[in-house]
Amino acid sequence: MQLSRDELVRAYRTMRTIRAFEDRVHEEFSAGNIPGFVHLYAGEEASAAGFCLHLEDRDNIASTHRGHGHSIAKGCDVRGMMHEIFGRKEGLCGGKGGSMHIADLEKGMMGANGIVGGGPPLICGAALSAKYLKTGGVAIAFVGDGASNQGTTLESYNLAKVWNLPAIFVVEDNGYAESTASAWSVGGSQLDRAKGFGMPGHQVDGHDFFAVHEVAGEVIARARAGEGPSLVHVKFSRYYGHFEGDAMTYRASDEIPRLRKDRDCLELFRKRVLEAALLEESELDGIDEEINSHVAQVTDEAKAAPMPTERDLLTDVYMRY
Amino acid sequence: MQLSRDELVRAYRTMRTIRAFEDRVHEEFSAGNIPGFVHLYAGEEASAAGFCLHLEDRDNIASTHRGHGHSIAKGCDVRGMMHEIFGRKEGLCGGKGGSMHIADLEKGMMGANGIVGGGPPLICGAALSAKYLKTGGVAIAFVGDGASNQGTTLESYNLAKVWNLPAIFVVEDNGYAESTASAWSVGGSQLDRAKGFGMPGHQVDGHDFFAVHEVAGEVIARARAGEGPSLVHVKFSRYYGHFEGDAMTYRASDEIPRLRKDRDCLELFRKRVLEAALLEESELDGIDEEINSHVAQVTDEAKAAPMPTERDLLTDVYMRY
Amino acid sequence: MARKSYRQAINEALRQEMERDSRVILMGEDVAGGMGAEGEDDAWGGPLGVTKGLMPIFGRERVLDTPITESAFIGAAAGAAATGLRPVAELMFVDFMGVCFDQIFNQAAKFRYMFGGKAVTPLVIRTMYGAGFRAASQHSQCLYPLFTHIPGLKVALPSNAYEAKGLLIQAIRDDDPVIFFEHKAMYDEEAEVPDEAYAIPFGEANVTREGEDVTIIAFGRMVNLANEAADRLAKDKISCTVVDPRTTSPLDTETILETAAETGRVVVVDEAHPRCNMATDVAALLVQEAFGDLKAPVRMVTGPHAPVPFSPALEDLYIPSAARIEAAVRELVAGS
Amino acid sequence: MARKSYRQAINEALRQEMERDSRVILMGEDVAGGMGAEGEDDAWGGPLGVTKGLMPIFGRERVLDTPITESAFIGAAAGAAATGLRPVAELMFVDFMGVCFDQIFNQAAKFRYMFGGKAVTPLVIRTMYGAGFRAASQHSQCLYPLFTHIPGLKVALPSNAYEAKGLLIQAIRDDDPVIFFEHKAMYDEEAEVPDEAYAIPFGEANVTREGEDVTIIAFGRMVNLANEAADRLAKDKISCTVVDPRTTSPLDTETILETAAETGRVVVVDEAHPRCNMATDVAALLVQEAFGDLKAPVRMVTGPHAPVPFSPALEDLYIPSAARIEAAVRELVAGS
Ligand SMILES: Cc1ncc(C[n+]2csc(CCOP(=O)(O)OP(=O)(O)O)c2C)c(N)n1
Ligand SMILES: Cc1ncc(C[n+]2csc(CCOP(=O)(O)OP(=O)(O)O)c2C)c(N)n1
Ligand SMILES: [Mg+2]
Ligand SMILES: [Mg+2]
Repeated sequence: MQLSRDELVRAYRTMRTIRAFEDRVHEEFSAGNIPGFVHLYAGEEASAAGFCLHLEDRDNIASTHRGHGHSIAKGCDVRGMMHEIFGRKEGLCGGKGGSMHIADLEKGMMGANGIVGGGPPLICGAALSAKYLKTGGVAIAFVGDGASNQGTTLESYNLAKVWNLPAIFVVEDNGYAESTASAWSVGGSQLDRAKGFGMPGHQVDGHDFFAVHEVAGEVIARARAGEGPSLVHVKFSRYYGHFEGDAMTYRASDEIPRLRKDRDCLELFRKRVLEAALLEESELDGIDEEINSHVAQVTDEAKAAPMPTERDLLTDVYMRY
Repeated sequence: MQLSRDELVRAYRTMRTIRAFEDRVHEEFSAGNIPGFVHLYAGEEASAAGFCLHLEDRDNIASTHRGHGHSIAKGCDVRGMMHEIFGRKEGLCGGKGGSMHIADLEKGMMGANGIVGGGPPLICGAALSAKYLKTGGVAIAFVGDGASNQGTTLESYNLAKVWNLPAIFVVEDNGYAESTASAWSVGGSQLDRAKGFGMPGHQVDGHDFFAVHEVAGEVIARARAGEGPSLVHVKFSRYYGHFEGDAMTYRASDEIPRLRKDRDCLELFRKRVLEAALLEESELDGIDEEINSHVAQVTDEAKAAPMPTERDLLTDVYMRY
Repeated sequence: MARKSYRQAINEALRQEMERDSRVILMGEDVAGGMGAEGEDDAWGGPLGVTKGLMPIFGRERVLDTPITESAFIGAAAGAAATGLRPVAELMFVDFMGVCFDQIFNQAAKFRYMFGGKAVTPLVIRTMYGAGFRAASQHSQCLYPLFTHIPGLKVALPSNAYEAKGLLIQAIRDDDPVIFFEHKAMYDEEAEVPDEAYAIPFGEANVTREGEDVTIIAFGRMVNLANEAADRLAKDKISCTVVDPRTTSPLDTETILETAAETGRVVVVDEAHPRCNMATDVAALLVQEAFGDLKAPVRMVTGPHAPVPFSPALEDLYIPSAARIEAAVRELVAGS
Repeated sequence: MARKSYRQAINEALRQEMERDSRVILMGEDVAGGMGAEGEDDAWGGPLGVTKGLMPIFGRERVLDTPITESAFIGAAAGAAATGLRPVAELMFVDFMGVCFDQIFNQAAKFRYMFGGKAVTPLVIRTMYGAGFRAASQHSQCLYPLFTHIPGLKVALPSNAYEAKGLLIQAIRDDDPVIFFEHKAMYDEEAEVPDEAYAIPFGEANVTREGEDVTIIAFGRMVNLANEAADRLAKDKISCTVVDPRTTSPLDTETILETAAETGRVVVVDEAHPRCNMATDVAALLVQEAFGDLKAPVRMVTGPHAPVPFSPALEDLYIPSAARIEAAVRELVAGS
């Protein structure tokens, strides 16, 4: 699939924004400025970008505890996200959700999720809405390799198949669930599981934006055409710990440096578009600079922004009670 | 696998006992003598018998809401079972469990289960005990086709595989979950699912005791040898409604008469052993008679037996509180 | 106005709301039935026939049978609710909550708060509860206290056919997730039920009778036992107020406090297990907010701290009875 | 006797019981960590390091990492308990109960009753609860009221390191299923903890101080806030009894009733949401069983009927504080 210049720029911007965002959050967490459980997506950008580039607001996604990348790729406001992660009143969720619950339903982002396997059932529902209301939309559940063993995920495969829903399950296999290797925790294989539930399955190198984008296009087109669900097994890695604070003693010591050097999705993207003379280096550098300074700016703003107050504590529990 | 004369007799007795038991329970329910939800196993006897003939008390099974057959095949006392179904004090569970909760842990029968998909996790535990305590035992979860879609079942496949447990999952596919056809509710196939979780899978005609017994022997031997879990997809049918009282309007009107005539497991067994001159007709008829009268006797006893009393209401909640 | 059963009332509420609003859909195991089978369509209409007849009217697009996969389809209902539909999902027995509670209490219930007020989740979960059916430990529980504990959920417990229709219509029109509890032993009980659609607001208790001596606050099916007890007591000139709170969340604390103050003596009747249940909830409310009005201990009549037994002989002893309610009232009256 | 943290106390209890009884095994997600990975073994020891160091001693046969599959492994623990082992399973956060509650409340909890007394299920489920960690709505709940509601389960809530060790040892030796709640904000808190193994019996409250004016009954981490409040109140010559029931099921109703009778004024402190929680449970007990002894309303200090917010600014307002307990006590004293 040949991407237009605009699309290439959008893809790169998305991935760069995620990277810059995560690197900055990492810094701020290390400095003790962000509390709680924070899970970073750095290294995995090509998956969120590769899928979401095909999507519109009518399409829904459900994310995981590692939700910043999906949120950014699906169009959530970066400023609102950073405010949220700092627990500020102007955060995307008014400071009530934090990193693990970033959501923007108007953008079709149905939420990061603190429950492993929480998203796939919801996505069956969003896909059902799309089908019933004939919006032409699709719905995508991103799940980790660890989440791929959760019953809620497996049930959802079957429901999506049986109901013939425009749903897609993206198993983002970054090699680990916390400190547990997916090579150990997943009996069988993701592709065989897809077959086991009667869905087409695809495997793709998640460091390669173009590969992801291509497969994503196929399964999304299939879903839009009413031909039902698919599963995509994306293989790649995460650069940071499971959550911020994880010392990652379970990983070989050279694993990350090697990956950053050889398999970084942003580097691979740059190389490819520069070699093919599709974009200019200066353009890419300009994007980097712009994004870095935007992220810096929203971070500074967030840190200075007001917290919610007692008046916010008990609002938003119900529409009406 | 060639069965001894004794084994053949045991197999036939088991199946006949189940049939006689279920037919009588059906009668008693229809006459309004048994309350509650009662699910009958008639038509499916070859599965319980085919598997349990290989088992000893150290081996554990977990059953379903449709548990009478498994209970009988695993050696539960028929008198105690009938008392239980009538809610009598001398019932196998003191009248507290009823049809849906018949259990006898000393016999390795870990319980019928009112929760669809309730058994497979428990069986992972029994298999873990066997492995850890080196008893040489295996553990078998019987699940229906409906239950094969439940997340708890699917998770258990993976856990059994990853922990390399001596566990076996028997999907008893009687064509329906309540009124819903398995042809519709199961996306993909049971065999492909086994593969999806890295287990060997087998499919077998559940009307044919010998076929079930053969496959059961293989997967049980494999589990005992420490080679891990397997899945067996048993295909057959049930003669009565989902539960007693079900009018079965969802079934083609000739489905059951046809099955009873052509594919009855007891008839097929008789035919086979008579043709092969392994047992005598008079012997089989004698068994039938003996069993029928035994079932009649325990039923009469149960109907006349005392109920539990107020003193029993609050016992057995805890070991100590 | 015609007499209709609890079952009919619920069926009618579903039908009328589905007629009114095309975004209302049903889903659950065998809510129509017969999927993929060769026999009749609409073969079941739920295990006790409550949804029977709806599929032929609204089609399989709006009456969706599901595999046995509660997490996936209850979660799907939540997800559909958050994206424009108004699903009514059937959790066949509330006892099955254990395989799907996450989608209810961590997802549907919390969307709105976690997302800073930006989600609307008009989800209804209909579910059967209660003892008396000889259905044993895993098919007879109440469990509404667990749902009542969870912020973000609303919980309705209709005590008769009239209430069932009105409360279910409100549940469907409500923009928050509602867990709608149907007592399985009541489906054949009849009451006068208007043919037209009507909604009974949540959080407004129904005072089924007013008396002077004792206030009985009862939930769900227990309301009927409370009224029965009150009838018998009336013969001995003991007059009772009986309050049916209708919903446990929101709870009409005002009516409870008022009616408690009027008599000064309160019996709370809750079929659920006794620990952290609605009886404790109401008794605690009273001792915190109406202490000065109480003339006597609050008496709680509940199920015991034991699973529900199968044997009819035991189950009959297990369930709170009109006689036990009556005894509690007499004790209060005698004590003062 | 040495000072040890709550974390160390729990770790020590596990180690000593595993040494004592080879049937005691652990299982859970990353309770050791590093399965299948190339780096260090025992890489995690749980997300907050509570089980760290046990795998190197006991091996992977006894410290079993699991896939993320709570229904399967919590159910496996129940099944193993019913067949001869004494498993201690870790449900990392109690908030995850929604994906595995069935195996706990319908299986493990009910085996014994449903099977007519023939099952023994010595299962322990260790789980983290509570707010204060900026972990937001799905990682900060208390939820012990839900488990307390269920007959067949026992529920322990250790309030400090000493209690944690003794109660966990009891839990492991206990022949019934026990849900053991560890407050995530307490792992670094230290207390004097004996080196040798000791069991604290269930259902026996600990009276941490005796006073004359008000009885404070508090659960889990709230015991410490209650003591803090009592310290401050003592300066104003308001003397409090503080009761730590230690287990909510069984509940030491005797000590609660006795200490309540002594002062006639009671504050109950429960971090959980206010509806059908332990505060209501105790308040209801008092108004039913100790009505005559009460001189004033029972005051309940609890979390609000709202999910736990992420923002530190909100979460600090959310959690019951020593100041709120103090205020409740003062109000009671002033009112009488
Ligand atoms: C139901 C549930 N179980 C356990 C956890 C704790 N937990 C959070 S993230 C995680 C690992 C998830 O691994 P994976 O799905 O591979 O996603 P990744 O972190 O690698 O992106 C675990 C065990 C949880 N949040 N929810
Ligand atoms: C978790 C759960 N969901 C639903 C039910 C209600 N139910 C009882 S049996 C049954 C059908 C089971 O079908 P299958 O597994 O094929 O077993 P069969 O009845 O055919 O033997 C259903 C839906 C239940 N008991 N538990
Ligand atoms: Mg992962
Ligand atoms: Mg079936």
